[in-house]
Amino acid sequence: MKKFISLAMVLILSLTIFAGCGGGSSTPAQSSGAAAPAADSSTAAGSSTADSATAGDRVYALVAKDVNNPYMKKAYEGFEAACQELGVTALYKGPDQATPEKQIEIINQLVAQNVALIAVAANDYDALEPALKSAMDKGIQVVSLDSAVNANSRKLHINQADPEKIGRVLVQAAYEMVDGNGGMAILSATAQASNQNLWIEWMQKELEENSDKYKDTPLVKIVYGDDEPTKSTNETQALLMDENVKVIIAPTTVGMLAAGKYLQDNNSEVKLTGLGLPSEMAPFIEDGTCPWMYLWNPVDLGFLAAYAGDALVTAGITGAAGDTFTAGRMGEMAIVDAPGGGTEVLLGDPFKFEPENIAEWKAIY
Amino acid sequence: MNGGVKRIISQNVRESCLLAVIFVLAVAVNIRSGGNFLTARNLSDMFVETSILAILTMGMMSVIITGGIDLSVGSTMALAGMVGTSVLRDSMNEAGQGISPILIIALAVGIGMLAGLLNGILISWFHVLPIIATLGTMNIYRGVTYLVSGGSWVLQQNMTTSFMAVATGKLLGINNLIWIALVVFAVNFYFLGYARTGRKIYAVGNSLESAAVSGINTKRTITLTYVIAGAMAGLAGILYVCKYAASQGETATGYELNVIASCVLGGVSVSGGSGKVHGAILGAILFGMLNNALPLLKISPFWQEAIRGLIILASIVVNAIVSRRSTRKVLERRAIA
Amino acid sequence: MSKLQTNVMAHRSLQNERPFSTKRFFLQWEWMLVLLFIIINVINTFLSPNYLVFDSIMSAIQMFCDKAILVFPMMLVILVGDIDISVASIMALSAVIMGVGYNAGLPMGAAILLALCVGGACGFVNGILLVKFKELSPMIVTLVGQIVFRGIASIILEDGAAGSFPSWFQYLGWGYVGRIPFILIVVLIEAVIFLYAIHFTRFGRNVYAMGNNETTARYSGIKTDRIRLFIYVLMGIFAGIAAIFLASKMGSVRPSVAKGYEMDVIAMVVLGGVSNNGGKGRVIGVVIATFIVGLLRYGLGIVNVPSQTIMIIVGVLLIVAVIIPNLKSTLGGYRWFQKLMR
Amino acid sequence: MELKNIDKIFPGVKALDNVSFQLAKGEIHAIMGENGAGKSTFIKVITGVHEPDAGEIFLNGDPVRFKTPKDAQRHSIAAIYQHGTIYPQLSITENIFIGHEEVAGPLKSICWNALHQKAEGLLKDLSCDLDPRTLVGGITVAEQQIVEIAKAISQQAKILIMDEPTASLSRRECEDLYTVAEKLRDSGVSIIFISHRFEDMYRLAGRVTVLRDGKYIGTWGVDEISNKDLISAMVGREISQVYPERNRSVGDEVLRVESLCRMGYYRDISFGLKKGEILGFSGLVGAGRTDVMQGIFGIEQADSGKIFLEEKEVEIKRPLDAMNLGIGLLPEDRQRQGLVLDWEIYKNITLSDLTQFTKGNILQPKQERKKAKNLGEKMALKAPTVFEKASSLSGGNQQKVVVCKLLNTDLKVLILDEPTKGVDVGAKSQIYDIMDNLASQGYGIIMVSSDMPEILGMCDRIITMHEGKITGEFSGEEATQELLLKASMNIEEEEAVS
Repeated sequence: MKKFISLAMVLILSLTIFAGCGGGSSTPAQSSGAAAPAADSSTAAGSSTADSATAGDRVYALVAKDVNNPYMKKAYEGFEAACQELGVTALYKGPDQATPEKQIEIINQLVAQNVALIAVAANDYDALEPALKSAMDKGIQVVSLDSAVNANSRKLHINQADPEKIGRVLVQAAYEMVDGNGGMAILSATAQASNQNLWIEWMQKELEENSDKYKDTPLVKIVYGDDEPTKSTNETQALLMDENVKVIIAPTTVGMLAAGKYLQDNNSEVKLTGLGLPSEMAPFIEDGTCPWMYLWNPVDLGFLAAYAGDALVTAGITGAAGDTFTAGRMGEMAIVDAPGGGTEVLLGDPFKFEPENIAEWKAIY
Repeated sequence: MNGGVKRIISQNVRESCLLAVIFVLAVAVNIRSGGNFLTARNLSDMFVETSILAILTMGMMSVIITGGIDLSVGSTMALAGMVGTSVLRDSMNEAGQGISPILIIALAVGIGMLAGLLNGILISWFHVLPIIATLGTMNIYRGVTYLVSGGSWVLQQNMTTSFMAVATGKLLGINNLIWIALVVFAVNFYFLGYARTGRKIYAVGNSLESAAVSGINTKRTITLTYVIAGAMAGLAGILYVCKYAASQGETATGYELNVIASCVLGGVSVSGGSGKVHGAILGAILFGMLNNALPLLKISPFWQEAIRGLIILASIVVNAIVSRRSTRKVLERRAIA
Repeated sequence: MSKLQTNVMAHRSLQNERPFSTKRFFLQWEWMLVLLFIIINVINTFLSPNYLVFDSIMSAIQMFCDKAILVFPMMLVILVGDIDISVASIMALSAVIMGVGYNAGLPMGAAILLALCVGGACGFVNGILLVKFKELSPMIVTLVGQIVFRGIASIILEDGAAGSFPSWFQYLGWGYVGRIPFILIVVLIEAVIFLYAIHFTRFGRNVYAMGNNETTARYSGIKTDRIRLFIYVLMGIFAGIAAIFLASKMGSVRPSVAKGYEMDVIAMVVLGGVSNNGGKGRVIGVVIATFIVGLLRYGLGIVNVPSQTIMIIVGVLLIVAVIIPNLKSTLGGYRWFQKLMR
Repeated sequence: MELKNIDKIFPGVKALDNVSFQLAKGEIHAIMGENGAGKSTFIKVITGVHEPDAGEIFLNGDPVRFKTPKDAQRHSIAAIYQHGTIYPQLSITENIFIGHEEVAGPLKSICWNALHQKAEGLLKDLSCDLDPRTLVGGITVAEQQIVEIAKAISQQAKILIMDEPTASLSRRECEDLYTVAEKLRDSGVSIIFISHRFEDMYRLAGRVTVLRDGKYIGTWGVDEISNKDLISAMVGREISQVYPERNRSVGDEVLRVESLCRMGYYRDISFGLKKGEILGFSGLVGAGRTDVMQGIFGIEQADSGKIFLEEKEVEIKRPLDAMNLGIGLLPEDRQRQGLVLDWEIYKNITLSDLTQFTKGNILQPKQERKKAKNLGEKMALKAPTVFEKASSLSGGNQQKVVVCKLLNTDLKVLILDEPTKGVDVGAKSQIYDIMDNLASQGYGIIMVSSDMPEILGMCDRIITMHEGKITGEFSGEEATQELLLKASMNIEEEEAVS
């Protein structure tokens, strides 16, 4: 009896495991075309092990906030492209949910694989510190991109855009959209998201510093949609109940999408701006729900991260302010001191997407 | 006539109370929110939001009546939604034309039923405890969803306008989702209240042995409930992604808890055997109302979760006390007899 | 059949000793787990050269040990036939309160104590509700707990984080004794204590009795209410302990920590052969299962299996683990199965 | 209908041993036999709950196989089970019609109003005026029994099986049942009627078949066979021999209960129990005897009343208190309340008090087994080792295990609730001997039983209860079946007791 049982157990287990490994490489098969990046990543994943095993070939890993975040996938496209130019293996990892705990586990696994570079988009500003520190002790270079980790736990932060610029420019945009008359509201992601909170700080600063300019466009309310469609929609709804709210600033792709959809469905007068993926937001920009919005190019962000990391690994820079390196097609980049402490590279100014240019961009990302 | 009303109330004490609570709450919220709650716009918004939850509740309640529980509905929703929309996306041509929404919805429901069937088989044939079985499938379905999605989202521009019209369109000035929810409610009301099979579900929930002895195929009945729950999850899932015009891997994560909560609010006894369809729907409405009202009342987002939890707690404790009262009454009656 | 025979050849004198039977000894769920454990390690080593490295294994163990702390009290809860899905939220709450307390100037020791108390209190709330309202199912009560406790945590800390703990505190989560992670030692000690309590004391026996048949337990004069309450409080306290180690692992705490832990923990316990109907299972099995799940996750991660696939594998593993013991009762009726058994 | 040499084997017991049986159209056929004679199993075979391991069933000449109850129902066989198959949270109407509700309209929807009326009608025939909308969970056991009967009738079966239908019915209710049964018989329905009560049989049955220990003993026309022969056929020997001689010396009072009340269950229960005395509690099922015992034992605490143990007033909140005071209860349902079925014998025995086996908190299994062995052998427990699982034992031996479990603690008062229920005759007399034995050792013993002969045979004193009240007390000598029956029925309605 039990003999049979254990036999069954063995069979099923080994099945599941190989199904698992298969699952990785079978991903492209299942998501034909639609998810090219996924395909690349997982094949890369497949091969990378072999490489890091046989040749002492370097592996550069990108740790996403969570593995299903298309924005992150875009970043990885760039990252991967850069790695190909550099002739190293790219590796895309990420937890199934966007929690720091799971990221810690993944970082740990990467350390065990002794990759050369870890580029991480953190789910928590501080929580990754011990893990990343131990990684750096093992001689692994660590850079953060998109949303930073604190200064002690990184060599360098790849800053998609100066948070100050983002904060101020968003508020100014909102101001123009209501021609200086009508309340603003902010629909953010989770209350814990470090970069969102930083931007919001700058928005508030902007408002305070020229309070006379913004006297008719007060900041009515900040709400959190937890990057979750339902909650974001509910919160948007609640915001619209307040007549003063004339424009919504959503510095998060998910929130912006939800808000846009809601405004569109109720063809509301309220305007929307913020940070969104062109591919997602195109319909709303085209029909004027969102006159214009900002974002940097996540592909470039990933690309830069890879080169910056490579510079740390090979070119022997230490990531101190003043160091420079060449990032392929993007040319010479300089490392500067980051406001929050530590050092960073700036990708550039946030890019403005408007009806004129959205058509071309929505195809790209 | 008046007598009739009395009888109805006397036989639906809990439901009537629930209704009263809802009304009182509505008025209170309306006042506190400066008349923002009881506006046509907000109410319609609220009911649209709630309709999806209500559909799921209808499915979940029959599972709970048999004394089971289904933690996998959230994942099932995501899976059905993702598969449905992926098919839609791949079927789209340049002109933005694709498979008719009806087919897509049917597909999603089918997938939901399959998922439910697996749960049912595990539970009734392999004697796995519902909570464990569905806990496992919860992971599995979610994982499959991710694999199907290949990590990318299906977005508005990947959906046909006719498909999105399902969630936005109106009939007689009332949103389609609400209509669908109403239909589901009606069907379920008939099924659990007036169809033999439906009553068998109650019988099984009351006493498995008795049901078996009186010739009810308990295994099949139990499996059926999970299939129903799955089907509802499939339907809800596709409507969900249709409503938000975005289908992702993490769609409806943790939604199952809301569903269970609204069942409990609706007085569906988790120990199985009892629970009224109209009660459950009221429960869903109450829960939807909370979700809608708390932001309206400008309650700090950080307080909302706790408040929601406390209200559920209160309701189940009150339920327990009420039912104790009634049993006590019975005993008194016996003592006199 | 066999049972019938034993009855037929029954005789008056009762044997109170029986010879050691290797057969009986090896026909145990635990051996299958051991087997499973070996298989997994073999496969992992064979898949990745980076797997079988002492230090990396140790650091992997360090990663899932904060869950391992919860496994044993959860085993007790499941043994009496209940379930507690609020542990993760209890962790969050006690972690948050600890952090806030420390930042408010409490000495670290006091803050830690506070965390334990909070955990115990939460557990007490669950327990007392279940004891006072027997008609409520553990599932629902702890579900509410799950919502409320985390809710309170987010009320306290809102969008902030608490932390910047003293440097020695980090040792709990990251420190090594020699080349062994400190936390592993803690878990092993805990395991020994529970082994003793569950298998060798009156308390343990009573718990098994409750899990098998609570009515009989009551008729046999066991204070079932008291035991249940105690178990939930214990669960809470250990959630507090886990919270401490998690906090030290993450260096800072937020209301959102430890989301989804409860499911992993339950999975480990059930895989360990603790019957989900209560009253069956052994500590040793749970220990092995914990390491199986942990190392499986780690091994698959290290060969870069996408995390969604890992989800599926763990899910399947969980269900398979529960099905197999039931196989006999399920398929016993079918001829082909009976043939297989012979 | 005809059954030929049916066998049914359960793990450990051969419940039916080549039983044959014929049932003519439109006859009422009584089946009699002691507890555990296999009557219920026999019924379950006919109704398809159990599949026979051997033998065949014929309906109107042609063979049939009942795999599930549904099959039996298709051949319009309906049954009232001894332990009712009720759905507490459903209305009376539903309980009656579940599975075969009338459906109408294109939707095949159940028309409740019609059903409620039909239910009302059925209940009327049984002269019971309950609102069919009330939940069955909230009516008394007797009323539930009536619902059961109504249910069986409603199925319009060709063959109707009644397993102990009168067990908890008052005289008048019985009369109604008789008339209904006769009506059915005259309309051509065949009825299998199982009962302990002789007058049921004489009143209704045409023929009677006797089972003993799962074996077929014989079938007689009711008028052919005398009461005495029937009993000996059932018991297998002269009834008087079954019980040990009563030559015990009764000591002074050990337990006294004063006006114990629990609302809805029992009212002002007062009685005393002496050392070395066996006190019988007789009455109909659901008369509240078990509830009283549970009240004394602290399972469900009484609302009011006093309990004295050896003249000292004591408070019993939970079973543990009772056991510490030296009161032990052998529960009515040994499988649900007495045993942990998949535990070894010795664990079951020692569960009642583990303190004596702990050394500094650590259990000493060796000592446990030793004690188990001793107790077990005293009780003549039939099992090879103390490691056997309780579930693998026969009813009698399981009961013995529970008794051992009681004796594992040192007691003054033993409460035995239906100690011989579902126990084969051999074990029965052993249990009687054990009881006698214990009594002579000075234990005070309370015996609750629905089996009149055994009460009469065993007890020094007999108390009868009806609907939660004590309705009579008799000394062992003066008591007779007649007296007890009268007392157990409502005393008020003193009509002809044939």
